[in-house]
Amino acid sequence: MSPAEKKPQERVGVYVCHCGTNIAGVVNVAEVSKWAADNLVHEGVIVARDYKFMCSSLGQELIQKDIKELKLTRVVVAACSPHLHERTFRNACKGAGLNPYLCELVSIREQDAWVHTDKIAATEKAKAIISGGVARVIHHVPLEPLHVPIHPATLIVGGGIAGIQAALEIADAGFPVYLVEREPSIGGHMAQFDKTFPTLDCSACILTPKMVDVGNHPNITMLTYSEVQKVDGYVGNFAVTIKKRARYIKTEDCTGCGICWEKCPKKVIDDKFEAGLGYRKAVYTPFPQAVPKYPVIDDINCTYYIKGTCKACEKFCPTNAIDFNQKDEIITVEVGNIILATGWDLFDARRVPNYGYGRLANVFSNLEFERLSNSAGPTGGNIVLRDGKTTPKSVGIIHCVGSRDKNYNNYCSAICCMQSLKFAHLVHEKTGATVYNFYIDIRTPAKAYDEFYQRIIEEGTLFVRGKVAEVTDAARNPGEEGKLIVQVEDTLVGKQRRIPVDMVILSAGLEPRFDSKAVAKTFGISCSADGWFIERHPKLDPVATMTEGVYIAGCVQGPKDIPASVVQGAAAAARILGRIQQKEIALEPVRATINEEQCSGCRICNTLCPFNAILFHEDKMVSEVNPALCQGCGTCVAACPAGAISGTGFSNEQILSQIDGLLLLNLDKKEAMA
Amino acid sequence: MTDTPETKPFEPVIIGFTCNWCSYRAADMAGISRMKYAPNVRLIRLMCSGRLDPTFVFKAFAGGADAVLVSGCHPGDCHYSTQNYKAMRRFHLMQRVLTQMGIEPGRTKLLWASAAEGQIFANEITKFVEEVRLLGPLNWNKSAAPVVPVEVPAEEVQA
Amino acid sequence: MTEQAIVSDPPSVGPVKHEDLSLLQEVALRTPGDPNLEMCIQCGTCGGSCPSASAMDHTPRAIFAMLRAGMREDVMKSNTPWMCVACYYCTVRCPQEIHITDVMYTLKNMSLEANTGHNGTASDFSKTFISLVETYGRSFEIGLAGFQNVRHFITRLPSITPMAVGMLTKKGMSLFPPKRIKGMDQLKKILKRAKELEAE
Amino acid sequence: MSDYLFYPGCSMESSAKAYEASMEAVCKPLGINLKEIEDWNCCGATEYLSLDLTPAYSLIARNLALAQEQANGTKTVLAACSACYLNLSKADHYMHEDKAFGRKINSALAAGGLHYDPGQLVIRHLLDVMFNEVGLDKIKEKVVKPLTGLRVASYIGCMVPRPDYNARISDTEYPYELDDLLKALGAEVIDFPLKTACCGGHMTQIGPATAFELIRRLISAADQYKADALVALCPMCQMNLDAFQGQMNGYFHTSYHMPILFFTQLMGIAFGEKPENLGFGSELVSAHAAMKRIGIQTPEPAPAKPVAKKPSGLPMPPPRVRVGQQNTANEEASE
Repeated sequence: MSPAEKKPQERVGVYVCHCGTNIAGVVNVAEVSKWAADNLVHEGVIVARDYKFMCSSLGQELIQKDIKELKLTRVVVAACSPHLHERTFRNACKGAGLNPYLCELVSIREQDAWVHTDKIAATEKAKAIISGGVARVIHHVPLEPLHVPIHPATLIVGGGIAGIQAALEIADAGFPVYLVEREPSIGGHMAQFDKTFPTLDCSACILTPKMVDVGNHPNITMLTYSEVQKVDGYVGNFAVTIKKRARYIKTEDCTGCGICWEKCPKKVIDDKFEAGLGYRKAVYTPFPQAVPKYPVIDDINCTYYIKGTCKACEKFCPTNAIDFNQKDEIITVEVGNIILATGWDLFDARRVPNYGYGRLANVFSNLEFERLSNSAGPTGGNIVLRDGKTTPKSVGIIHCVGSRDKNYNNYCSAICCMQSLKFAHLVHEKTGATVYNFYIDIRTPAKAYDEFYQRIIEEGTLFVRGKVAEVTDAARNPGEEGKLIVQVEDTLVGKQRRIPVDMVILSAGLEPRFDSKAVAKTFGISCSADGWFIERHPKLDPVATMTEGVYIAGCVQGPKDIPASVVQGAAAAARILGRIQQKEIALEPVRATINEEQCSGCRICNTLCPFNAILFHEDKMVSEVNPALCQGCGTCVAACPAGAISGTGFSNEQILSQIDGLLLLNLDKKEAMA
Repeated sequence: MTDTPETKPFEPVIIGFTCNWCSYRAADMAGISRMKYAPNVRLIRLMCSGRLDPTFVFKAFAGGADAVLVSGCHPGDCHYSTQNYKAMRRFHLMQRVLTQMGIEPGRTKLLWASAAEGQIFANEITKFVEEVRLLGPLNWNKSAAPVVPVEVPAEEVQA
Repeated sequence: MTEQAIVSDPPSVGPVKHEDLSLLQEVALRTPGDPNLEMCIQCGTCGGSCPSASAMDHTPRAIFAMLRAGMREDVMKSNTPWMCVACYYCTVRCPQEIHITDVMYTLKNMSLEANTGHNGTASDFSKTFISLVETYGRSFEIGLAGFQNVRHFITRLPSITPMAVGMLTKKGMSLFPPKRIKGMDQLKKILKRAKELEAE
Repeated sequence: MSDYLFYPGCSMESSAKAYEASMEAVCKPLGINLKEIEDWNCCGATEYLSLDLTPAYSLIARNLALAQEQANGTKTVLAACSACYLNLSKADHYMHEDKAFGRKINSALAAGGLHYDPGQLVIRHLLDVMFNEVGLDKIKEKVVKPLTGLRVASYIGCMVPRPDYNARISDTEYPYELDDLLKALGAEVIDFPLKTACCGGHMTQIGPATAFELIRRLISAADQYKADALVALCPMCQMNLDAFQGQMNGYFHTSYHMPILFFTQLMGIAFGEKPENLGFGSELVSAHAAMKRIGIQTPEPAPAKPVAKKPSGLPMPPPRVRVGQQNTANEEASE
């Protein structure tokens, strides 16, 4: 059909945004809007304007004025990505009495001005995009958002500092919280640390009070030694299936007196909490201040589960709280929102062969050193070599191990510089040893961080700028015999140096949890190539995700230190509290609907739907979509052989005419050529 | 470029379908990071690549597009759990039909890009445009008869 | 659209107009594959790893900084590439995946073209080696060592004599050059053409 | 019986005859059938690359092209010399990765009526084949005289584990292949910290001081660990550590005596071969004592009698050096 014959039935307004020079710098906006006004008349365009900042209140008023005065029935805004400002302009239309869903926002910034340099080509593309938007908007229909109630409870996954902070914020506001933790106790990595930079206050001293608060809080249900298995539903109404692993302890009877782990004859190397430096029993709490106080029996190492005899713990338990027959328990909880604070794993320094970790006894990882230096740790806080007695006279601390390295992880782990400076201080303070810090760049961007750096320099730490090439025990001269030699180019001198030390500490980087991709899938959020979870907006919305009702906090979003994790925990909580207060939430009315008349009852769609939202009426022999369950992916729409299913907001008419619109320009060209 | 009209290389017009969750955001990411790519692709946002009805593709070709790009989340990452697999199956089926209709397989491309992969999205588009440029304009009359799919040597695409 | 060119075509050792390139780009373009040279973050992993760093007047890292700074003459005079033993430690350890050893080869090529007259010992060894290969198609260790030592380490001759003798008696190495390979003409043709291509 | 296209490399014909002999001796029983590439030429070692990249790569590529021609069925090119192995895989790698470069090299080959399709051949080192194709089990089967009591340092050197374009070796710095193989022969293998360190390469000819230091590091480390012998898999490494050990000792006033053997020689012994057939006695630092410890009688090499050697008197054509560079050697040679 040639455009001329078509009879415009809608009154469309087109608004082209300059976005300062962001768009106008590349796209000739004036030309574009003029073109729209002249060439899209057949589609019903009666006005086209360009303006510096459409999203500004003045820009919005401009649109609203036209809606009122020119009786616009459709609005097309050509500006940034709909993911940024769709809501803004829809509300503007609403304000002027036009149904918000009769407004279409097309992106000529992210997908045009910002990615092209050829101005003519970019301007042509903008025209095409707009003509596509216009062609599409005509087929929009007035819609009302779906309103669903929000369940007041919140699920928080991960009992580290970020999760703890979020839990307390929400619980204190009077709303129920389920806190799920994989380990037997909450506390996370922070519970393992010795001192915290830059203030050097003891990690446990500031963390344990919070852990106790969580333990005692009436609004918090702790589900430790548990993991989330399945998440159903959608924002406001999630149904979460959780597996509570058997503790083999009757928590209602257990007093946490500790006799069981005193009496337990089975020693196990504790490679979790003590990072492999210390031992625990087969029945244990990870650390004295554990919350909850109840121990767990580790059924892989427990003699009873291996040999079928022992039961020492049971014999001595004063309250008969041991129950060897306990089974894993599957429970389901209803929540309205979810916070993921599952934290990080430590980079395995064995992967850097030239640093000899795992091969050379006195090369330690940062987590090992935290335990070594921790007064509650295996050495009672004495910094000694692997032999358990010798105090090192010289220590080398290597920054950026596995970080900022294309062979391992590209990113900067953010905490290593400050952590390494902290280590330097602790070694100085406790052993008086000579300390070398080997760094590429020192990064101390936060409050009081650089002052800390200054302090460490003042304490006499020797800084060598250079990424260490290798740590070896191959001595080249008597001076090196029996030492670890750190070989490095001192880049500020421009010469290779070999520095003999007694102990090497590797500041290994932070990595996403080994199962982060699986977790992301379980909760339906996206995960970067590295494995960090992706926030809705890197700057403006760092704790929300693309999935409504699922939030992220702490290192799960990317490497960060304790203050930053606490901030995110609190921020996520605040976002959710705001939601809960609303009692209900408006959902995009993007849903599929089935026209009973046309449905042949073939049931193809039933199996296609991932949310089982399509039910089949045996009586009428037709399928029906449950709008509450439907997420609007549209797969069924595309699949229906009878064309009986239509997807609101993404109907065939809308898309087909958008295609026409996008191609209009070259149709003209082709005609011109012909 | 200082091309006079006649020496100006053929600029293909490509319609691209993206899903709302991964590939459209990849395009946004490319924009936010100011990555440059060929301006020949015009995107249409669907909620999911699973929404892609083959008719859309036929329509695009009929409407004068020289090629069609279909993109979505990586297999396994679909926001709607598995719908992109369905898209994948449909795509290959569709490609066969198109070949019979006389449209080279090289004119359709399936691209997985996560929300973080702006760079990949940009590079792939530029590559695709080059490939289509080599195929030349889609000419219905000429290519009415079924054509044998022509493999374009990788290096020539590079050049 | 120049962006495309960059995106779609990785740099290669094709005929390129070097005059309009920065020193860094020139080196990168003359190295097969993409050496990622521009990615250097000056961390010093290379200099730290290099077994012959002590013999170099600049560490590889410093050389890369000088390339950036466009200090062509100093780089061409430097003995750094000539001290490279091609152990590839730097290459596999480099956090930016720079093909350092390959870059060193390129630098040697360039410094010979620049003909600064420096690093004679090293380059002469390579030249002798190759002149033999270009004559016989195979290398000839004894003759090679003989040449090199006479030319540069006359004083060393007495000290190496026992070894040389050992080479002949025990290893049964021959004083006589290897037999020419059959396809010598073919090889010569190939190398001739290759040199023309190099010159382009 | 599995066939391999074999690229011997120049040293195999001169300095590393022991390697060649022992290699042949062990390959047969293990069913490795070596088909020497007809009319192969030198790979240029590290030298040609230093002078002229394009001719250097063309020189290497000629061998690949010949191998491809003579392949009939076999795809794998086997090299025993690390430098040759690396050069062959390097050329293949870059011709494949950098298409324009590949075309360039091929247009050079075309001048000799040759052509190579990058990626057509699989280039592997002898150790890789022994470990991953033959396998330790099969090797263990063949062991009749375990090397029990022999304490060895396994030394892989640089060019096999690095850059390892096709990731065939377990690690770039601490690979376990050679250790495990020697253990399979019954030898006691020390955890040699410098197993992939550098032997000095061509430095012996360019910067002797540097070379001696590198050699000293290796020898002294092996000595610290009380190794009876150091086991190598590359003619260049063996040559540097063996032939230059004496000079190194002279240079540092040390008295190390560390025999340097090829791993194939020890395999041969373990397989019950006669030491004579395995090139024993050709080493400059005698392995006699070391092997005696496990009851193996190897020919005690006769002490070298110092005969002054007149290199300029050698029957050799004047080396032709690229135009523009005058060459002192010409005169010397022509005299």
